[in-house]
Amino acid sequence: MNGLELIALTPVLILVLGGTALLMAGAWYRQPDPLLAGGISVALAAGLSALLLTPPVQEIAGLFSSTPYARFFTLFWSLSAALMLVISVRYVKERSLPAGEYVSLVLFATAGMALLSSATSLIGIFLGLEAFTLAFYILIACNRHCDLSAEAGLKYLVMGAVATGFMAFGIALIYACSGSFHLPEALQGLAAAGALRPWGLLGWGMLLVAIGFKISLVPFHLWTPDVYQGAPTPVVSLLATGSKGAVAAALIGLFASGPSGWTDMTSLLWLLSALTMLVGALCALPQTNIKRLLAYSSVVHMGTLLIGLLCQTSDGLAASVFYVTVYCIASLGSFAIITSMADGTSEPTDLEQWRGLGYRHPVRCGVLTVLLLSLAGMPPTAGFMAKFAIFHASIQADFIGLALVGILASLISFAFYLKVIMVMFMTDETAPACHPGTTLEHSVLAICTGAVLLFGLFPGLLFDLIGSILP
Amino acid sequence: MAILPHIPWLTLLICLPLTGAMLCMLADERERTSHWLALATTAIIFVITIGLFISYGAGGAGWLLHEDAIWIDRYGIRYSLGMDGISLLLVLLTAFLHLIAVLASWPIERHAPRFLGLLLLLETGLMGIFLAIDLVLFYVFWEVMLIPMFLMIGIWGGEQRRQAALKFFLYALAGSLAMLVALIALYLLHGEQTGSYTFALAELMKTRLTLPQEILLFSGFMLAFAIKTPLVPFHTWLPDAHAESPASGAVDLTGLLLKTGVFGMIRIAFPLFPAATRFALPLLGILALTGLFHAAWGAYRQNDIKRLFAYSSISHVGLILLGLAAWQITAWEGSILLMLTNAIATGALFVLIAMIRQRTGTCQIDELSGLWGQAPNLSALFLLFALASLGLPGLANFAGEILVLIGTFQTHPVWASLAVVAVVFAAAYILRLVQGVIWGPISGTRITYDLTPREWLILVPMAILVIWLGLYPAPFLTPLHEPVQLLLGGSP
Amino acid sequence: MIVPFEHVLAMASALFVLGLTCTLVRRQLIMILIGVEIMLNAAALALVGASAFWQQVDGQVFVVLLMAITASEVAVALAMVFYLRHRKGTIVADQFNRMHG
Amino acid sequence: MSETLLFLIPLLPLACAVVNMLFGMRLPRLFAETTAVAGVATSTALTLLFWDYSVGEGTRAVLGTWLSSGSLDVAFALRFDALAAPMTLMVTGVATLIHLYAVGYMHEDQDYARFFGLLNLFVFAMLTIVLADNLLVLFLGWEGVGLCSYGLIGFWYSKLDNAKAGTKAFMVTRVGDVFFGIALLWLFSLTGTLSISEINAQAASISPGVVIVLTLLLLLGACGKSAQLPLMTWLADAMAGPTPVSALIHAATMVTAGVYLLCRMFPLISLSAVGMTAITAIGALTALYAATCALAQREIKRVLAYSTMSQVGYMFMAVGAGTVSGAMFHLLTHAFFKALLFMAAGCVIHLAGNENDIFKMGGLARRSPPELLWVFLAGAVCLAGVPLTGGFFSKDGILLALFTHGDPVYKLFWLVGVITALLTAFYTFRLVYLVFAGEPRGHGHPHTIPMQMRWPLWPLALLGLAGGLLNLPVLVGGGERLHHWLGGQAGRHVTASHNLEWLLIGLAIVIVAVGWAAAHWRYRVFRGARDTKTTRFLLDGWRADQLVDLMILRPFNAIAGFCWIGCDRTLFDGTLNVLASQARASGNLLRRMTTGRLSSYLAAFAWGFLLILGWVLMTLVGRGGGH
Repeated sequence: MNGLELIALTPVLILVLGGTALLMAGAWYRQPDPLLAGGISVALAAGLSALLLTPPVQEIAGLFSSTPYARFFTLFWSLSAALMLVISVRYVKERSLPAGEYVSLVLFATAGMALLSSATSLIGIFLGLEAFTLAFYILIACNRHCDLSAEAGLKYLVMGAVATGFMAFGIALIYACSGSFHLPEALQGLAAAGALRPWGLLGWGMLLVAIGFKISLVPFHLWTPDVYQGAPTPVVSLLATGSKGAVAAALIGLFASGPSGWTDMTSLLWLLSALTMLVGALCALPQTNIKRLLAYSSVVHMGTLLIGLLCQTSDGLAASVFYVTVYCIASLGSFAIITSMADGTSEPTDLEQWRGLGYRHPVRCGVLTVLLLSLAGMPPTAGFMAKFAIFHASIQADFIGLALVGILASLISFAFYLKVIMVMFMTDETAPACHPGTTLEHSVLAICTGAVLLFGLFPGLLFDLIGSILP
Repeated sequence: MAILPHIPWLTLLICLPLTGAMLCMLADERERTSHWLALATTAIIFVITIGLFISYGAGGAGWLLHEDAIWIDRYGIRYSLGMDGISLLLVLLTAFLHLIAVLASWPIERHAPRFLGLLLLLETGLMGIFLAIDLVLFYVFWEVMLIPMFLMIGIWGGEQRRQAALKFFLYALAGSLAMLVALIALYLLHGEQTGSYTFALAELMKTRLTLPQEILLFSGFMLAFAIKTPLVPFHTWLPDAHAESPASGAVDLTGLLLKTGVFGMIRIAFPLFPAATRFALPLLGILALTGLFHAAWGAYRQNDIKRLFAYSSISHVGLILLGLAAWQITAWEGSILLMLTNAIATGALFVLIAMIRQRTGTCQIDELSGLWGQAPNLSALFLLFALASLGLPGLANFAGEILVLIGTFQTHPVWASLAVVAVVFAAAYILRLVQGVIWGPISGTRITYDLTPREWLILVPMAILVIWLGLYPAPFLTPLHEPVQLLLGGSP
Repeated sequence: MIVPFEHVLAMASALFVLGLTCTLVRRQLIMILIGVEIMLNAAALALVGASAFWQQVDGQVFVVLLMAITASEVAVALAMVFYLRHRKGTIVADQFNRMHG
Repeated sequence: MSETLLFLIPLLPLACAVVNMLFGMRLPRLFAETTAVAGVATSTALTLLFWDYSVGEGTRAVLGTWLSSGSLDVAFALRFDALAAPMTLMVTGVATLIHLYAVGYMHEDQDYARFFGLLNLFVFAMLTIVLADNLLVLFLGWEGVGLCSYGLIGFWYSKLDNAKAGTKAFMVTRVGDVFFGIALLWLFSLTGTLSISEINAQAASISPGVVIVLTLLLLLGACGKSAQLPLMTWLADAMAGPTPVSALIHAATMVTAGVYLLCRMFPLISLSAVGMTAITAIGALTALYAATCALAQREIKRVLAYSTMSQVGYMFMAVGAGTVSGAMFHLLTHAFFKALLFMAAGCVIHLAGNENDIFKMGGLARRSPPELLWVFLAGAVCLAGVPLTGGFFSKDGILLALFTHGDPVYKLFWLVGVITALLTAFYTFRLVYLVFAGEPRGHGHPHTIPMQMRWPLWPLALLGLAGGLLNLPVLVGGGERLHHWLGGQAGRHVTASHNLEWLLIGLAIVIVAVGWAAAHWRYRVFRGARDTKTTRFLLDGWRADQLVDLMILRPFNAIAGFCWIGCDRTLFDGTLNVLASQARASGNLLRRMTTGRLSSYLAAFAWGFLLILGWVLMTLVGRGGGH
């Protein structure tokens, strides 16, 4: 590893070093505001450096890339983290969470996401994944006043650990079969392997299990609603966006670099995608807790994303990147709204608490409506263009059956998104008012809504960008 | 508009209501302001459409107005709008009915700014649908229109409003998602053949498809349009939506939303898939006839006046579709005219029903009686529009109906003859309604006042239109001649 | 290499399955975590074998990384177990089921 | 240009109607009444003024285009010709008198503007029928009269039965309109035009089979408006309306619209012998049916209503026998004497203190002003066909035409006509005796009859009695003026040997005498109401209403219920509900997977892994097999 590579790694270094510094500062200095402000600035700085600093090399230590694609996601996760920290400010204060640890763990997780999105080697994938998973183990359980938080932490921990086991063993088998951790070689090695090929395929299968856990594909999704419900809402906002998005980004990179062992398992992925969409949508229908509902909604979204990946065409991958981006923005915004309504002791999670809230908090509920509609895929929000792009790719690649399943799931999804809207606007005003939210929180909402509408009305902006960065 | 040739009128038609909607939403809690704002917006739009109608009312081949710009380059999606004689009339209708709807929603007290904002948003969507000639653009407007309607029914509706709104939304959505798939598939097929990937309607019409392909894609589009129209057996959402929606929502619903389905068939489904159309027309005709009778029968048993007119709308739509299925110029012009006339007559009726409801607190037939004795003016106008809806010669609907019937008889005498029978059915349910509501013993003294000046202002223009369209529909038929000829030119 | 590579892999797989079975059948958190450790060790074994097979050090490097990560994971996990025991007085995994459905 | 002024004839009443409807209630009562009467009276004057336009081929006037699309081009056009002119004059003239009468009749009613507005509107619509140049304009009037009839029958809407009677009238006539409508469509697609004269000109080129069907369709259309079998049930109930309405609409004008339509389309329908026979048969059957019903009626207006149906049946027979002039002749005389009878009946009801039931009247000869008895009697003798009255000549002409028709089956129709004449004489004199003779049986307090209700009766009485002069047969020295006036549109010229004619006249006299004698014998002295099965059967109009209810309304209602509840509610909504609840149920089932227990989550993990493992194996096996 030479100096040039370190320069290329600057954003991640900023995140990690900044995180460490804040962790230490937090040990002496327990005022949350400066710590969080520091965290936000570190995240923004990382984002800025990813945006402005042209890396001198394309690959770092054979583990990570620093292509525009990687930089895009580094920027994106840094910004997400910044936004997440912004909405955490009041939350951390009011619930007296340990600010230093909180901020540094978020920054570490972000670094992990950035690394994962830019991984070019199986080791890179493993490292990045573990980096943010470890951070999340703690973040999820960090609210020590809440039983549910602990329970969620436990569930995520145990499941995550098992998934790590699967991933490690899968990587070992792939390495055994191909003799390389570096993705292109590993993929080629699989194609060339003779007697060891079954082991290689098995390895890819185990990798799929681990990844299925991370992005919650059915049947590895069961932890999702529990963890989303129990974890502190700002953490969920990052968990739902960054952790899933980074894995998705890595997957997109993987699919872009050539046919993997999964190419042989197209029909399996087809099945997983269909199952994920349908089961997710159906399970979301009877939910009465908005966080669980959004958890299942994320399950559906990951199933839909898988369609784009399956196509393995450039259109499909571009669609997937678009989809991930848009999903993350809308999802972050939705959790941000819940956060902004939370006060020191409670937050409106049960739909009963949302009854008629559209009249007490018209702006935020209106924004939530827009974001939910984007998640549902309604024009003129970005969600529609995302869905359009995915279905376009799938029909183009002759996955018409899957597209139809997607349509069906989309239809069912509308039912539960509309349920939330109906609860907010179409019931009598019974729920008590929530916290009015701070200006900072409102600005996050404005950014998310603005982005969702901007990319809905002018998706060309994002599509052009994606077209230029896609590996 | 020869004087100001460079103004993008069509974009203006779409953007003005959108701007108005935003301003209304911003005027939160200032109800009067938002009312006047909405009124001003709709009035300006109406004036513009009148201007367009005067300028382009003579009709002509091709697009009378056309605007085009790149929107999403990656998929060859363009922001392209075009107006021909048919859309001219529908745009005019949209502008007029929204003006009426804004006036009719004056009594709405609860969250009026938001209601008006949604109403204007709906107008944007409708204008877009009638003007878009790029399929994705069309689809976007097609979907956009659902949300305000959903909210209007769900927030300002009656007892069962939530179920009705959800049913409406999901039903319509099911259709449009099918259309989305068909639309993308068509785009890809066209792209593979010609190498140019585009969603432009005119280009896609040149796609060469095999019959099975055509039928498959055609069914995708038709599902969306048939549900929205609604064609039996996809109609059951409408009575619920109607019964629950507020007055101006109902005006929009019956007057315009239903027309978008028919318009979609005329503008998109038929021209894109001529062979499949030829194949499907008999089926369409039979379904239309079934709907005509089925809905008339359904209407006969309703006790809720709104529900009754919902069924009556379905029945009328059956006649409209029958005219389309006849594939004959007179029938088509009649169908389009009937779209207009039915929108006005039924729209006025919904406004009147709201007025009755406002006064008596009910719109159940068996709870009402002898309205004439208490509010003769209101009753007289109710009777007028009911008679128009019944197809009395000299009033609006008759002009459309007779054209449809005469045209249909040229190609399908049996259909037309059966359709005439349905005329009695219309008389049956409407007279039953009038007998129950207008006539009969005066029930208490529940109504304390007749029409107010605002209500006169709403109803008189509509009454004049109903009579005008009945006696002198020529200005509204002229712009249709050429586009209809063009559309019929190709197949069957 | 004395032992055929397939045998190494088979051994590692057996170990992995054992570990997995342990996580599946045991209800005590500690035991589940031990199962996970066994799974990770199976991975390490396979990696070392593969490293030898391919005559590379990459595999061994990864094993070192794996050990580090395992260690940190165990640290977090044990802290968590301690915390949970403190809160709820039990470390039976299925007792933590307030959220479901 | 000046022929366009012809439009003033129908449009004046329309204008007055509009004025009355819009402003009637805001203006003094006198104004509304004056407007109404003046409008119609001016129309009458104009008709006389423009009379010359009707000579020969008549005059066509065009106001503007109505509908133009494709090959269809319909104009607002009217044709004032030999057939239309006398009809116009009759309609406007009788209407003027009835309007005057109505001013008196309605002087206590508060809702006068609506009444006069509708009445004027009716005159407009009726004139539209009469003057229409094409079928669509005719249809405009056709539906217009239906509407006005509807509004006026249910004029006293606060009694629901009245409103129901109006609805029934509208509905039944609309059933007839369906057939007329189909005929209209068919004629257009055959000839490419809707102009009546052009259709008639092209009639010969239409294939005979089609002509038969067209004739039957037109006949059914006419039946609806003219209350002929099988669409006759509405007329008796229509008597719920105010008496001037019954006189104008349900006696003199609207019910004869069907006859007029058939006369208009005569060149077409006369091409079909089958059709003509059918017309005659319908006429004959109705004439007989209605006469039998009239025998047992108790309400004075219902007696007259059934007699109207019966007389219109004669007119149908005349058309069927090929003599348009005979039909028009009877139409005109009937209009005079039936309007007279109704208006007189209105006075009678007034005198009897709003008592309708003739069994509760009696002795009115003494209580009433003498002139009332005389005018009533004048109408009655016309109706009964007492020699030398207008009714006698017109009816006799029809019977002669039937008798002399070539087809032997017409002899049967003639026989029916004769029997009907006998019954007519009987029930007419029964009515006279029950109302005027004997002792008063009712207890109603007599109202005074205003002037406006009295003197319009005289001109009508005169016209009725002397109506024969219009078309006096050659036999008694007349010139058959109406027949010659109609010229080419007059239909068959009925000729017979003088001996035969004398024979028939003799028979007619005998019939009237027998009828009178029987009534005299039976009702000179009232012997109480008889209530037997037969009388009840006849009173209910052969229970036609029950039949309709059983055969049509109930099935209709049942199907309607099926469509709504069976189809929409159960089938379509049911399917949707099942889908929705299935989705919810499967959602509930699937969410049970999320048990909350880690062990089951891990188990799911393992199952997923097994699934993938199985897939890998299958892939490998499949690959191996492939090699």
